[in-house]
Amino acid sequence: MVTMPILENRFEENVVFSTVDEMINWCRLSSIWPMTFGLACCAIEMMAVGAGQYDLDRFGAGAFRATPRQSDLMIVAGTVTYKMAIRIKRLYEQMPEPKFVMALGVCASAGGPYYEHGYHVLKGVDKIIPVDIYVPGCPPRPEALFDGLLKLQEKIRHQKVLRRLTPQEKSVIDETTRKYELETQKLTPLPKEYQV
Amino acid sequence: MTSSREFRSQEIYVNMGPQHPSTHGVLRLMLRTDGEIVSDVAPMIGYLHRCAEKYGESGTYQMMIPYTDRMDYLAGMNCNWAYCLAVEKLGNVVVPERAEYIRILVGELNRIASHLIAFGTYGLDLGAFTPFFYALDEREKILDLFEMVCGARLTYSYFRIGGVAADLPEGWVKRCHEFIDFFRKRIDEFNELLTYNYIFIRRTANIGVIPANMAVDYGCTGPVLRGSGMRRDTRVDEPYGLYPRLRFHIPIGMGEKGSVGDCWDRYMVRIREMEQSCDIIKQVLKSMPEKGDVRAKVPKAFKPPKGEVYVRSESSKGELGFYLISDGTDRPYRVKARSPSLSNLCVLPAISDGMMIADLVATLGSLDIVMGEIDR
Amino acid sequence: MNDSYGVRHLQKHIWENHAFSHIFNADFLGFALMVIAGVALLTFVLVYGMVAVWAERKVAGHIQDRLGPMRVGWHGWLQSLADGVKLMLKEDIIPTMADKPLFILAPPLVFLAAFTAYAVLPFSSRAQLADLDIGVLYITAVTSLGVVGIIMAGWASNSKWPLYGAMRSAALVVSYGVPLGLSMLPVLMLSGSLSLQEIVGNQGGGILHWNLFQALPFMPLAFLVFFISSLAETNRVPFDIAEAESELVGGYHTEYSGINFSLFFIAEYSAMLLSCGVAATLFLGGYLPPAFRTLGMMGLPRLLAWLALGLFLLWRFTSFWERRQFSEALFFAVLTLAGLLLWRTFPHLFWFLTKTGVLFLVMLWLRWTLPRLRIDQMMYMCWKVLTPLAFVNLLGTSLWWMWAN
Amino acid sequence: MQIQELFEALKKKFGDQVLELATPASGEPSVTVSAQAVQEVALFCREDSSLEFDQLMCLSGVDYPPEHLAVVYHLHSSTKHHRLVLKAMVPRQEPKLPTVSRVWRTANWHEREAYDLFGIVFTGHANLRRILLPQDWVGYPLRKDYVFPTEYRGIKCHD
Repeated sequence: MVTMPILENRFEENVVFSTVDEMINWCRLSSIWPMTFGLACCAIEMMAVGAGQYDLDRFGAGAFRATPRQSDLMIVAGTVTYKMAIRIKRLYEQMPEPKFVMALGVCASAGGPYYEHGYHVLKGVDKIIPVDIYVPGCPPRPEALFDGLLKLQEKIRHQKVLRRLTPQEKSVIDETTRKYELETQKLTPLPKEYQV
Repeated sequence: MTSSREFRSQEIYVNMGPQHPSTHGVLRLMLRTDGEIVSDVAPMIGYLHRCAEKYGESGTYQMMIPYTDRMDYLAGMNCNWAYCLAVEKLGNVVVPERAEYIRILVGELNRIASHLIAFGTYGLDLGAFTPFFYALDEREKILDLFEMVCGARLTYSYFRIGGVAADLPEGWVKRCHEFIDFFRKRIDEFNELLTYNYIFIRRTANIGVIPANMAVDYGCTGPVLRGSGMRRDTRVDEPYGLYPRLRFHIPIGMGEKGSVGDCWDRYMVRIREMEQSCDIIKQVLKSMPEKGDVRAKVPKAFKPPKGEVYVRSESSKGELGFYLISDGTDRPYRVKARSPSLSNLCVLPAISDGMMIADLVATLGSLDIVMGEIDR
Repeated sequence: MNDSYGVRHLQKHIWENHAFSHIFNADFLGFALMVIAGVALLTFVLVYGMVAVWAERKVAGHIQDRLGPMRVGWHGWLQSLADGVKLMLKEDIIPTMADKPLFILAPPLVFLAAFTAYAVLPFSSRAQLADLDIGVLYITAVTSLGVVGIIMAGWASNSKWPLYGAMRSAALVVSYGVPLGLSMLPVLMLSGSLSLQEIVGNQGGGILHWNLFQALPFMPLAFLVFFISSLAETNRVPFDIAEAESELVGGYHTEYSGINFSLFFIAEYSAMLLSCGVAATLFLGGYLPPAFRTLGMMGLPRLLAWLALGLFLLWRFTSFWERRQFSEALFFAVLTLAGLLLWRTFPHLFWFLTKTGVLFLVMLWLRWTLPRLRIDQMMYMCWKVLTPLAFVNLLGTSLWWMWAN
Repeated sequence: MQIQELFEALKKKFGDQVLELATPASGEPSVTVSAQAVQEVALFCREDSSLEFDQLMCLSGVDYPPEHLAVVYHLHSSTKHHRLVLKAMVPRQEPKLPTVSRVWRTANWHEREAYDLFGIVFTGHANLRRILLPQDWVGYPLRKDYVFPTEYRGIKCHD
């Protein structure tokens, strides 16, 4: 994360910094703004979650932002195709840190029902961007999305913002970053003659 | 005198989508704009191409049904129905009477659910947020009814070749009655909130006019064609199921607030269709046999004779057709879905010349497209 | 030589006759007091902005048959705090191709334009940072600076949607400034002053003396024009085309993230409160109570007795306490007590905030009910409906004034 | 009009270009026409006062390996209420036939789709590019001998 380069992960574990971290994490988990970004069937369930019966806003996560610059959570709701994958990668890169990704439904998690013969379907969005939470279902029920959101909140609650990371945590983060940076290099841009 | 050419400012290309709040999914529109005026629109589709036709050829006839759900994910029942109709015609399967009635029930309920989404998101496109929430509240009640019959909220797979998966559960008919009675009054509330709002009328009347002959030429069907004043409905023109037994009215656009075929007409056709669907459901609930088979006996390895068939049905978006070729085995040789949204969308470049960006959004919303169905 | 002398002379002239000159000429204590007051005002605006965002979300929720924020504190009342801290700690992205200085400068400018105008807003007869003789002019001048910031934001983002948003906003604010100014003129005519204190002072004596109810039917019309125009000035529905989400993604702040975006956010809400406050000051009697000789004169014991009676009736005839949790009851109690305290100690502030709040709620109500207008329709409305109406209104008011005097 | 009458009407007008009337065991009968004559036949079907096929309901490509690709047109007349299935076979090596997108505008996107998924080239089409798949996609996926890609622009397609 690069939000606070001077302060981030530089402090010893003690009462003061644990408390500060706890407060920061509490603010972050209480206000997860998702991006208005629907791909397929799951997007309709996402809309249903936003609406009155389920009301995502209760968790402070109802402020759907249309632009990636202002959102914290990217809910990949639906099947990711190769044509779309490049755009998703770019959208992810446009989001500011700290950012989280939820793969909603089996299509986004692993290709789902389109795994076998889906020549144009990406077999899981985690091939191009790191995913924090996988929500199973085709499409997942709204309750499942809530469960995913609560799990994500739990994940944020235990993050270390100012405190120093242990070597294991550091290595996990480094490895993920390296993996997806490599993937980025591999993604070749669309040939010039096909660009509109 | 200076010609208007000298005043022309620089035209810019704007990329609208695939991630844009008002493109209803992953549609991408390339706009050439001169200030606020749109001079050219090029829709680009395929961001949700999920190879459904390949799946049709790769599995047995039954295995395609779940994939039809995911084509038009707002009206899964209607897609199931269209596919099953095609297979049944190919294999000469006769569907029991009660099953036909149940099919009409769930099909019409799903039409209402789909139109509710169209209504709600149209409000969002025009900047009114609250209708969306009201519409989705009502839709949840329909989804509850669907959950009772098949356990799913969105992708039902309730239809089987030769009938439906299961009979209606106990108490379903009563709840359906209650919902319909409640919903009829609710439509009036929707009208008060959005339909007859002055700003709404100003934003939709005389915008995006599709003349009737153009609509036919571009293959528009469903509410888009009816909004242009053509009284076309596959349920009446080429009746399937038990529709001939039912009495209902086909609403068309009449140019009440502007000219025939504008956004308001298309929108209003959907609102009136919801009322008609309510009437149909009431009739069906009244005349449906109490008991009976809901599924014809169809072998597991269903092998229709060689041949091919194109069957169309009226989905909530328009004419949904399935072209099936059988080579005598238990797998279809070719499955082609003719999706109404594809044809409805392809009219957009023709009518959007000289519009403002806000009008383009309004027009796109009034076409009510579903990307899952366009890209398949 | 001659030239530079002239300039220096001019500077000296401005220095001596400047509206703020008494601040700079005053002793250091006075200056420090001014700074403290400014900081207090800033705090007030920020806190108010948070409360307003929370209120917006709750009101929206309840209008839409849902609850709104519920989990962060009681009924989500800490929601805005969480949002604010989160936005502050988020990465602040400046696009590579953006015009960096303008991009960074724009959000503070927009916020400043909304905030600076508070200097002359009379919260009470004494709680006012500076009682300028040209208060109304000052407000109109300063708030219209905001559009510069918006254009800067749209241009500097070097992206097409923000540019559209900025251009729309510019067209909007420039046009609607005309009916806004014209609808203020009748008030000035009745008060005979540009000072906001004097305008309020002229409305004393109860609800019937408010400007809104003078010169019927002209003043209500002026209020209507003013309110509609101020909706447009603050980019609220049905005039929110500058950030129309379904058309322009996010409008001029599409490319902004983190704290810069939150500045835009706060600026929007403080501009809203400002225009509500100005409307209350100009038309609704400002900080003056609606009636003098009723509740205001009631003694504290009698007041408490009435309150106790009311609570008893609530408890007796409704299931108020059963339905509510203890924390909710506490919240209501604290709110009531705070309101009471405010009323008893600073009645002016209480009435000012109440009137402003009611107008603010109307703005929210409109936002969650109406669709959005198109830009040409808004231009039509501005130039062909509101501006002529304001002119006719001005004429009518002046005729009325001549007849009355 | 019944299919037999339609077939005869077409036969009378176009002679050898109209090849056969196929009536399968189940489903609909279809009229096969030669690929080169598709455009004229389509125009005749649309314009002739006794036919008036104003709607092209569906246009689909079909693969018949090893030799043929077919294009199937489903026509419907909204005034006369009759329908017709036209078929045109093209060789798999050089799948070319004239476009009907000027006869019915709706054919525009359907033909692009057939080109995208089957590789059938519609000569005279104004904008024959891939519509569903990305422009740099290799192969025509709905052909029966299509080999799935292993990698697309650096993304592995299967684990």
